[in-house]
Amino acid sequence: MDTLISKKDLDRIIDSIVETCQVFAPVNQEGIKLFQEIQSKDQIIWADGNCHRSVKEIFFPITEPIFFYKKTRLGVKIDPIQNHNKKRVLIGIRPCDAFALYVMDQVFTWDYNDELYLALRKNTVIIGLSCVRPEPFCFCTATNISPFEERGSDILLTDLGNGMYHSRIITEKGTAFTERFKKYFKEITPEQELKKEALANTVISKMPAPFPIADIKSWLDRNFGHPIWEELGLGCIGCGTCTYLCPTCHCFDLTDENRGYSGQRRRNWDSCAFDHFTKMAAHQPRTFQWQRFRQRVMHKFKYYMDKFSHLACVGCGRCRALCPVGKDIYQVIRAIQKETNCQNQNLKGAKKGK
Amino acid sequence: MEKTIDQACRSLKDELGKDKEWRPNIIAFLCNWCSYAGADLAGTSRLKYNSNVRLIRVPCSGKVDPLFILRAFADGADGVLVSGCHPGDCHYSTGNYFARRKFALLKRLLEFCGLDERRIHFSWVSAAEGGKWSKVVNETVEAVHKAGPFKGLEPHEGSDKGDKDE
Amino acid sequence: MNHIYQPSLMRIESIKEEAPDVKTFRLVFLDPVLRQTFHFQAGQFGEFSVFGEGEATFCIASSPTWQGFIECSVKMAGKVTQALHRMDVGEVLGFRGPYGNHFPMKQMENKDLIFVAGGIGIAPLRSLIWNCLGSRDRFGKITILYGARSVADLVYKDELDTWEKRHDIHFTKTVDPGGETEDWNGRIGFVPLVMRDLELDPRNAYAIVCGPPIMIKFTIQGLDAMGFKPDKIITTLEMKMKCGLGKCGRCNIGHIYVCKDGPVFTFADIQALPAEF
Amino acid sequence: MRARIKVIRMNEIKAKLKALLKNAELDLVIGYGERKIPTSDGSEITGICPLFVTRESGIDGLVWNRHCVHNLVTYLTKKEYKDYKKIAIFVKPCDLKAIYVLCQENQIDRQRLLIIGLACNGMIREKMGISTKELAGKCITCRESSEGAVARCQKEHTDLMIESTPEGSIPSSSEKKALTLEDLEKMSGADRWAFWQKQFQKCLRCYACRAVCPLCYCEQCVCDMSQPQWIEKSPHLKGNFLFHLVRAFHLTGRCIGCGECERVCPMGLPLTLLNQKMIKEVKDLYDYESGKDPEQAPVLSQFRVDDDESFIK
Repeated sequence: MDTLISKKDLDRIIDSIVETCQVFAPVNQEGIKLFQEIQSKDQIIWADGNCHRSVKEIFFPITEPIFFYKKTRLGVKIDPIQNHNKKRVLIGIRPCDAFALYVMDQVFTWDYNDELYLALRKNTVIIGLSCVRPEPFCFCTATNISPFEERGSDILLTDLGNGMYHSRIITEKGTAFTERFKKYFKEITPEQELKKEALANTVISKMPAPFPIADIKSWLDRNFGHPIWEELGLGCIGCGTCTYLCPTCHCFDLTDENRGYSGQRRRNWDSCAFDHFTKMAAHQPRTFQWQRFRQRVMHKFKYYMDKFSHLACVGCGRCRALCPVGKDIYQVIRAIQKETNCQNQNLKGAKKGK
Repeated sequence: MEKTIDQACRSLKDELGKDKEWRPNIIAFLCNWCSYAGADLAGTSRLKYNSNVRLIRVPCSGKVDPLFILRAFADGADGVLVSGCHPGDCHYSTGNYFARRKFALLKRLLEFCGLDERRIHFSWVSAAEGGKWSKVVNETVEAVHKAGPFKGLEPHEGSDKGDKDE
Repeated sequence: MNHIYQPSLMRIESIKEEAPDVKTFRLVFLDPVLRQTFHFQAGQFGEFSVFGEGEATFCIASSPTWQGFIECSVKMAGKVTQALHRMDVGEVLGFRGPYGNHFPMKQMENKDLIFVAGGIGIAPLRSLIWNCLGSRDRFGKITILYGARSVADLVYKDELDTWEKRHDIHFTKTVDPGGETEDWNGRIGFVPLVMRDLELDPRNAYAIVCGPPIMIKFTIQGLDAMGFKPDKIITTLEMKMKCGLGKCGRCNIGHIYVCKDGPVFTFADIQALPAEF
Repeated sequence: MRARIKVIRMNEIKAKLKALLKNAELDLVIGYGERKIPTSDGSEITGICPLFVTRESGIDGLVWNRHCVHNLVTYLTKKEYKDYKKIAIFVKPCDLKAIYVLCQENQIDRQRLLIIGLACNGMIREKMGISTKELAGKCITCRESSEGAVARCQKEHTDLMIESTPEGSIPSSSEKKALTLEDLEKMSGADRWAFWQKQFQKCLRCYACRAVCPLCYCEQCVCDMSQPQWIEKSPHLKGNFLFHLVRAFHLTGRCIGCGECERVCPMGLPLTLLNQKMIKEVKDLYDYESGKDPEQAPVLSQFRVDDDESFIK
């Protein structure tokens, strides 16, 4: 059910919800665009381009205490953290980040429900903003989603350029939110609808072609030991930049911090690029950096597909832009695609030869 | 060693926490051969000096790693005093010379980060200078008292709801 | 807010010194309801928390048939294990679990069972052995081969004696060359070599192997040579774990998560995995 | 192999390297290579990244231009490159000083290296992967320091030398560095404390600064140790404060100001300020400059009886 909403009405909605619940939006913090809590609507930056850090940190924080404990003579007393039940609204999230949350939900609900993450997800309304002018390093269309992807957002706004936003409701949370502010959402005229579709097609047409995901996966299935991995991974210095900025990287570490007889257990982000990620007393399965580089590519384009039939890469381009030594997962997959093509030729050649 | 520093800060905080008015919580690293003996002499000759100091004995002032001092501040000390033998008296002959360079550079790094310079003190106290030791401790406590409680390293609100102490 | 990473509390009921660096802890849940409802299967593991030090992964070494407590045998290695070894009876530690899959008891019914263990690797097998001995008639011939670096390193010494005395178990114990004492009555030699002298009949048999990676490698080669089919050789794999339930992303070998799809694997599963462990 | 061929062009260097690779006098060449980055609107931008050449055919990929901002010396101490016997490496003057410190600390054997010096007068800054028009942050600070000394030491200690500076106009350093060392020193203690608290709270602990630093080569960093655990692993203020201060102190008297840590920080922390301050203090207190001469003893492993002790009671 599509509607139309003007920029002014949108600002009025934001002003009213800022009092009642936490509102997060892209904000400029010393030249870096980040998702922060806002107090007023003018803090929001509506301009194009994604935030520097992905929105996952609002649901899966960089570091968070998961419980506190106190050691007494009688034993140990655990006092849990408060419930994450504050109502929150997230505005201006890009479709790739929103879809990344949809992808990460799969692992956080695999057999065991991670209440820490899911409680925050349940209490947050996500109002996505589709990308009319993608950034140079974006490649979401290559990972089979689009700058107008709907999955992951509760409501998807599209800036039609004339101060009006096309708004599409995607989930019940979206309907509830639109219901609450019924008077601001106007009826949509068919030619506005067409305008949005035309805008979407023009933007998507210019974007990179999709990866042949099935071919890539079947190549990855068979080529864990392929020598190309050492070449592709050479030069990676093992910092955590790509994993910490990635919207779908969900690995974490649990550590205790003790002060005398009390303390807390914390959950922090962790990265497969680090050496101590898999280092055990007995042995270290991934000794060289290119093996860890391979793990990241394999996890996103094969293992996640095996377990949850979703790519764990949404093509946001952050890791391409900020890698200190210019590693680029998009070019890695295109290189593998070239490998699959020449392997297909060999197969075809073999067939002909028989 | 890091558990010793944590325990020292802890026990001092518990003991000082009892009376209402805040008193500075100081950790002192003393070299075993001169300063520790000097402090011992101060004790045996019944010299009165401020009691809110916890001493940690180290083999030599050269052994005091900047990490010990940073750890002390992180664990809640309001001030740190490091004391060793006078240059030339070192039991290991050159320990305090190397230490002197480390402390000079560490003091400037911490000041550059904005740590109040009244919180960190260095001194040479020989085994015979019981009087000087009590004077040094009183001066240190006085300076740290002026600098006030060290609230610097409480984790900020954003990432966690503060350290839940007892 | 309670969540899946919050451990339940257990009290140490007894500590048994098994070897110079191995202790067995018997733990009882503080929560009486849990004491009744908790059940697990042989081969599953748990995440044991020493508050202030961290969490570590150990298999549950007691048999599922023993009620009211669980046991785990811990070798002193890192931060958490050393803290555990400093604890004494009555102290409280945390437990999350049981996690992972378990030994395939159904397929092993009325089959011959061959247990090959090395060092602390006997802990998961001990749970399975006592579980099988609990209903001995469901299984065929049981052979146990257990080796360790030296006599002092042998774990569960008294239980080894009871197994030796039982006439329905073919029990062989060995120590590495140089690890024997004067009154040592067992074999001397590495486990994979001693195994060759036992007449192991691969037909209608399962071999369960557990121990240091080097021992597993050569033992499986030996079993292969004796004609054991890859799907009849069962072993456990060990990777670094933090959450123990498939979320923290570090214990994967290829697309297999050792904490969810393991730790018990057949040699056939392992052959399908990339050579990354 | 110590041929002191001085002033030659890039293509002559390439021919020389090909010859050396052919008769196995060289196992690896670490230089700068160009890569075509496909962007979302179908066009391509050229990006520079470290290039590792083991075969002759790869030599043509080597380039030297305004975007070669990386310090390649960081690879010399990494596990993956330790077993190459003979390595040729392209170094700018700021990178070259890192090799001296590594030689001082016996981390690399000078005989294993064929050092190819590059005369540099300023690299271009990259923002979110896209080149801007301004001078890179580290080049602003380098320009202020004595340029003469840099050029002089380059002439003496390199094996081969490309005298020609990269083509293209020298990028303007219009955008003065947002915050210089002097600004911070003028601030009061409390303001500085507030400033650094705000900066350290932004840190993610992605360890890019440590991974890219040529002088951070410890097998296991003190920040990764759990027995004893000196520094909290969590990226809250206390953990970040300890991490950055321990790193700053471990670089005291060693850091050569190559500015890589600030370039790679995804959160834009002004990390070089800490190191620039310590470079200044070490110069002022002990008249010592790191990375000037491979044979001199490191500043903290020597002392003088008349060192300053005015601050000691």
